[in-house]
Amino acid sequence: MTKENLSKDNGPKLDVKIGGLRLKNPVMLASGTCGYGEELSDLIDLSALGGIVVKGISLEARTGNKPPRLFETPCGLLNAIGLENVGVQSFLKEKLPWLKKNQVTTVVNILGNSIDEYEQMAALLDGQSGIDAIEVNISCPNVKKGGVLFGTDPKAAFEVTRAVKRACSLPVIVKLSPNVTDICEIAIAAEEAGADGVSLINTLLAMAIDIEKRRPVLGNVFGGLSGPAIKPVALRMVWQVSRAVSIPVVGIGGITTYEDAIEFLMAGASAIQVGTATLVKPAAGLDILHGLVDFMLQNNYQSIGELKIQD
Amino acid sequence: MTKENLSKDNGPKLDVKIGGLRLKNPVMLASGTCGYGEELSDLIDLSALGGIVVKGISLEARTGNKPPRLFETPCGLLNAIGLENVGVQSFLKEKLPWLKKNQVTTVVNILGNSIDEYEQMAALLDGQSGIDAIEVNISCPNVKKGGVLFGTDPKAAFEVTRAVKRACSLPVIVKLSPNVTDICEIAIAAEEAGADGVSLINTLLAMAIDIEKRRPVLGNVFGGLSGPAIKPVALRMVWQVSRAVSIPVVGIGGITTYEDAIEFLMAGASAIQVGTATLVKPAAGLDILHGLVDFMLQNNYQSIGELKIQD
Amino acid sequence: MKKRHFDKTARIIENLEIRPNIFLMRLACPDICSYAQPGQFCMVKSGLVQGLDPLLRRPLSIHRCHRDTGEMEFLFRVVGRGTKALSMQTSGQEVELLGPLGKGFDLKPTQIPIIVGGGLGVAPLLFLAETLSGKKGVAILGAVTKGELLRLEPFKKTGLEILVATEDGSFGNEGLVTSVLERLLAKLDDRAARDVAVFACGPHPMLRAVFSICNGYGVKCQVALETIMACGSGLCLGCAVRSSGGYMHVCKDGPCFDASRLLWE
Amino acid sequence: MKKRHFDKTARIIENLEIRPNIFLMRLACPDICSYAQPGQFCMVKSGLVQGLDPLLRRPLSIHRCHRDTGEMEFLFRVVGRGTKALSMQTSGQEVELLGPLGKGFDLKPTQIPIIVGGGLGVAPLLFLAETLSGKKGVAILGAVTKGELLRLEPFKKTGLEILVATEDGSFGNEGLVTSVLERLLAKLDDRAARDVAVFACGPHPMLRAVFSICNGYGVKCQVALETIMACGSGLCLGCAVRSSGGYMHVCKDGPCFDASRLLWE
Ligand SMILES: Cc1cc2nc3c(=O)[nH]c(=O)nc-3n(C[C@H](O)[C@H](O)[C@H](O)COP(=O)(O)OP(=O)(O)OC[C@H]3O[C@@H](n4cnc5c(N)ncnc54)[C@H](O)[C@@H]3O)c2cc1C
Ligand SMILES: Cc1cc2nc3c(=O)[nH]c(=O)nc-3n(C[C@H](O)[C@H](O)[C@H](O)COP(=O)(O)OP(=O)(O)OC[C@H]3O[C@@H](n4cnc5c(N)ncnc54)[C@H](O)[C@@H]3O)c2cc1C
Ligand SMILES: Cc1cc2nc3c(=O)[nH]c(=O)nc-3n(C[C@H](O)[C@H](O)[C@H](O)COP(=O)(O)O)c2cc1C
Ligand SMILES: Cc1cc2nc3c(=O)[nH]c(=O)nc-3n(C[C@H](O)[C@H](O)[C@H](O)COP(=O)(O)O)c2cc1C
Ligand code: FES
Ligand code: FES
Repeated sequence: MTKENLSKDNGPKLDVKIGGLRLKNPVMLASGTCGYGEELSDLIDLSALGGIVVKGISLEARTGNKPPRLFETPCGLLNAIGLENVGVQSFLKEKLPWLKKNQVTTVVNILGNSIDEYEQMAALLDGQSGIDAIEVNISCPNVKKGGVLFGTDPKAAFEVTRAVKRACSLPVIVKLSPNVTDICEIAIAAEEAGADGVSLINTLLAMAIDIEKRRPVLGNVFGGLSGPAIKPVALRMVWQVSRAVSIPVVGIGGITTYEDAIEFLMAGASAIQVGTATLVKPAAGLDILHGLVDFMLQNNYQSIGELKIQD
Repeated sequence: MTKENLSKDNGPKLDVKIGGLRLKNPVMLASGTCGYGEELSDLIDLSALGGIVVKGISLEARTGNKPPRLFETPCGLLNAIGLENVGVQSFLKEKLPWLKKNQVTTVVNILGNSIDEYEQMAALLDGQSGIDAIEVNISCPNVKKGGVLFGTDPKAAFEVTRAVKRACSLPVIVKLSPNVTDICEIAIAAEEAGADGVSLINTLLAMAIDIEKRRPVLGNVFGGLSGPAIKPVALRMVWQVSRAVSIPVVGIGGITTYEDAIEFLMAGASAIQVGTATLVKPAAGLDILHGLVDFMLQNNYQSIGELKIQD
Repeated sequence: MKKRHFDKTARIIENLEIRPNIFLMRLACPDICSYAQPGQFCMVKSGLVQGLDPLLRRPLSIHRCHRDTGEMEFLFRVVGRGTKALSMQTSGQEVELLGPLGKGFDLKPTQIPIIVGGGLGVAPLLFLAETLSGKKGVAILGAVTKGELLRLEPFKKTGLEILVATEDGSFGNEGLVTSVLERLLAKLDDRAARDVAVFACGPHPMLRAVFSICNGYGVKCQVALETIMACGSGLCLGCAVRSSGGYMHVCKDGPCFDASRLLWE
Repeated sequence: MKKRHFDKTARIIENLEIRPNIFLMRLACPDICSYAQPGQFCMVKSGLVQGLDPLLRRPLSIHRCHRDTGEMEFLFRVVGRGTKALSMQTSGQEVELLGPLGKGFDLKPTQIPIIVGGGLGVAPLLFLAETLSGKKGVAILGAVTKGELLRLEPFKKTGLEILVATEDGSFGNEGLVTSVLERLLAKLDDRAARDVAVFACGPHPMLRAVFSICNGYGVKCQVALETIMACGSGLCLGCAVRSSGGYMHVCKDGPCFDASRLLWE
């Protein structure tokens, strides 16, 4: 049944727009939890999803942090991958062609340590066929500013966003860090700099200690917390940001079931991303999509936008 | 066995000092999760604990938020009690005598909407026999400053702390909000204003939505997230703050097992508070204390301070 | 009797699915049993739960209390993960129980009890009925349809007069328990009305209707309420309901309330 | 054969506690079984888990694969909440399985296999031994004491020569599997050394010792590694180990590695 519901004629309208980015439905996979897509192709049809956000890419390949990089916490996952990635050139040569051939709506997550690096990345990705949008990960240290994260300073967030926008004609989504006093302030800065949308949240800065070994569990000491544990915090931020900006908001954080996804869409998100849940169950995104459609049918919602709670 | 281990002569030394506050051991119960003590007396001997922090008290009684006030999230509890409390006068008359009679080390958690209110509270509590310390909850809106929380602004945190310190001679612990970009900055402000210690974390601002009713679950829309879900974030903050200030740090946030408590003590906390875990299991604090003692015996730790990881 | 409560691990004697998704769990817990009063509840956690989700214990009314054997019963519906885990348990396994908690029904002024239970609302009422057993009184039990009626047989054994209402008329009176109650109260004269005490448990709209009927006839009415709870024992102040005197806490001031003290928005 | 993997719900046929805290679980999963290679693993979640804690599936090696019946076996030790939940399951219940995952042992150049399993390290090695069954080769199995030796009988049936080492000498050779291996390799001439291939699984210090011995004798050595995993399928990049060519990922590039490519700090 759900297969049919997904077709255009009967059933609710699922498509959403984030600036110039058109998604056939609001369910995407989050950066860092779906590889470069191909890894999942054995189990799910990625082209049925709204899109995928590939693992964060930098100008040069990065080797990542020293292990251990993972630790499970109550209903959460702590990771310190350290942004290991193949670098933009390998991505374009080795990963993008597969995504294009398989008609996967592809958002490229980019990261850098200076405004200049972000700008170069954007320029390199611009005009590449097969790339539908850029997601700018601003939870990175600004090496020129003593390592303060771009995502914790509205001015830095503004500047990165503007640089990326100027360097390319792709739709640009700015991905916000939750480790701030006032996330709306950062979202507004991104909006003012011309972002087509904001996505949130990235992981919460966290840690764990191995009491037998008497040292932090992660090789990197600190890591990012994701998964169901953080969902209530993510939802609150999506609620706040949706009311603070007028560009579309993409909700991320602990989304595991279709009910979770609906909470984010009701809070004001135009689309959502599934992260950790895909690590646990590769088909999580598709299950969420099917559950969403069934819910909309049962409750007579005609389009995604209608889900939003108006206050 | 564990009963004996708690005795002074054999076994490790468990006592800790937070400024002038002496605790016989580092395990306390957190404010808002152990009532005014008496509610637990049927099940556990409170005087065996390091101490308890009573439900936050204001100058006048408060009725609290409209229900629903609670919601369970994955490994977490969302609450919006709204600081319901009997007010300082009733506390002194009706609650304190029981605590005193039962030799419970008592920390009074205070809250206010202006520096003036905090100051008055501190003056009223000063010199009352049976009160061992004050914990200043600064996760409250400063009504004179447009409702910005004291705990998110280092200057406001400094001023509240100084006012409370000046108004009383009791040891003062400042309880920090985790909803900030840089918690160390706030901790340092409290230290500079003369705090005897800082305790952290209070709850993470969060929410949940009832998708059938199409509205936030909590009557207050937003609530505070506590429980195991937030432990990795709390531990990270305790680690950071312990390295940023030289006054004692009290670790709070999701502590459920003795292993959790040891993680916080290793991260640098001098003492810990058990919150949500007591709601689930009234004896959680005592179980943690016993587990801690056994661990110290097995691993040859002589005192609480030795647990701390030196980097 | 002095009020006391316990935190105990209890062994399950039997856990039966008596209707689809409705379980009757019998277990041994002499301590709690010997202090329990009708209308009180326990905070319950399944021993099958290995991790920390579900985190909180779940409130369940004490359905029955065999003081001689120290056995207790719970009657519960599978709603979510907490009750699901309880439903998966079998005899010999353990549950954690905190109880008995809260204020039960006030039985002091009870001359002629009228018990009104809608659906699963019978959960706390069988213990009450068995305690009142021997008194002249009535129990009105309701369900959507005959097949969903719960615990008719044990109620019959209490000696109370049993009236049944089913919404589809498949058994007893057609309609709601409130209609049966209304007809019953309508027959009372003023003096009898003073001697009658209604005890009700069920969905909130039913309780509101029961109270409004009782109020109309000047009959005393107690209701057993449900709210979301964290501690069940007065620590968190999370289970607030509005009363004429400000917020009350269901786990401490209730779950059984004099209905006239509550605000029925 | 084309590499494929599946996400399946499988029914448990039998779950036996063969030693204290060590379980042998047999289940039906023809799809995974027909593609599995020795050394591969599955990400496993117990059907008993109702909530979201534990959150992740747990990696378990494929212990045995009966391709004719579509039945697979896992051999696991109860370590924490994930394996605890698996241990509580009984026949007829379900588990979720993602697999077969990773790169198994490379069997191409195998002339004379020497299998070295320490403790629970035998988990992936029985499948290997049964696949190599018929070849001339050796399996060295070790444990602390006789009572903790695992799976001796099925190893015997493979036709490989079986050598046993127990640390307390209660059975077979006294000492570690590495001593037995060392004595075995010492007897080889250079030509034989080229034909031998060692396959090892066990605690990390044991693997390091095995590699260093093999290295000394110029013998090829493959090891099956363990790291914490989240996805088990190359999505998260969390399972990194250091190799001479930078980080490799245990779930994708392994778990079976040519030991000479790893950095053995
Ligand atoms: C005093 C009291 C007595 C009760 N007695 C019974 C009984 O005898 N039999 C029975 O079947 N049910 C009873 N309930 C309701 C029962 O507690 C809930 O159905 C149960 O908590 C649902 O938990 P869950 O994990 O299965 O569902 P989930 O949906 O997973 O629960 C999520 C959260 O909501 C809470 N919750 C959900 N529904 C309710 C509810 N109706 N009342 C209170 N909390 C809820 C849970 O405690 C939990 O925190 C009683 C409730 C109260 C307050
Ligand atoms: C490729 C591979 C194959 C394995 N095969 C087997 C096997 O056949 N039999 C067996 O008994 N064990 C095997 N293990 C180890 C097994 O996965 C762990 O013992 C198990 O994950 C512990 O989970 P838990 O929930 O019981 O413990 P917990 O302590 O609750 O686990 C906490 C976290 O640590 C991880 N973890 C803890 N110990 C290990 C470990 N040694 N390896 C990997 N992750 C760990 C868990 O995945 C989890 O995220 C294998 C591991 C890997 C990587
Ligand atoms: C293993 C892992 C790797 C991640 N890598 C990236 C990344 O490269 N870039 C990025 O912007 N976010 C990254 N994230 C964050 C996720 O995209 C997502 O924002 C976060 O995990 C919260 O969503 P979740 O709770 O659904 O996982 C990563 C998360 C995980 C768990
Ligand atoms: C129901 C509830 C009420 C609380 N009330 C207060 C309060 O009055 N004052 C305060 O400073 N903190 C209050 N807190 C926060 C706790 O003291 C503690 O900081 C927080 O819950 C994190 O610890 P935990 O995860 O162990 O619960 C409350 C927490 C809960 C769950
Ligand atoms: S449930 Fe905690 S006070 Fe009632
Ligand atoms: S466990 Fe995720 S990549 Fe290996």
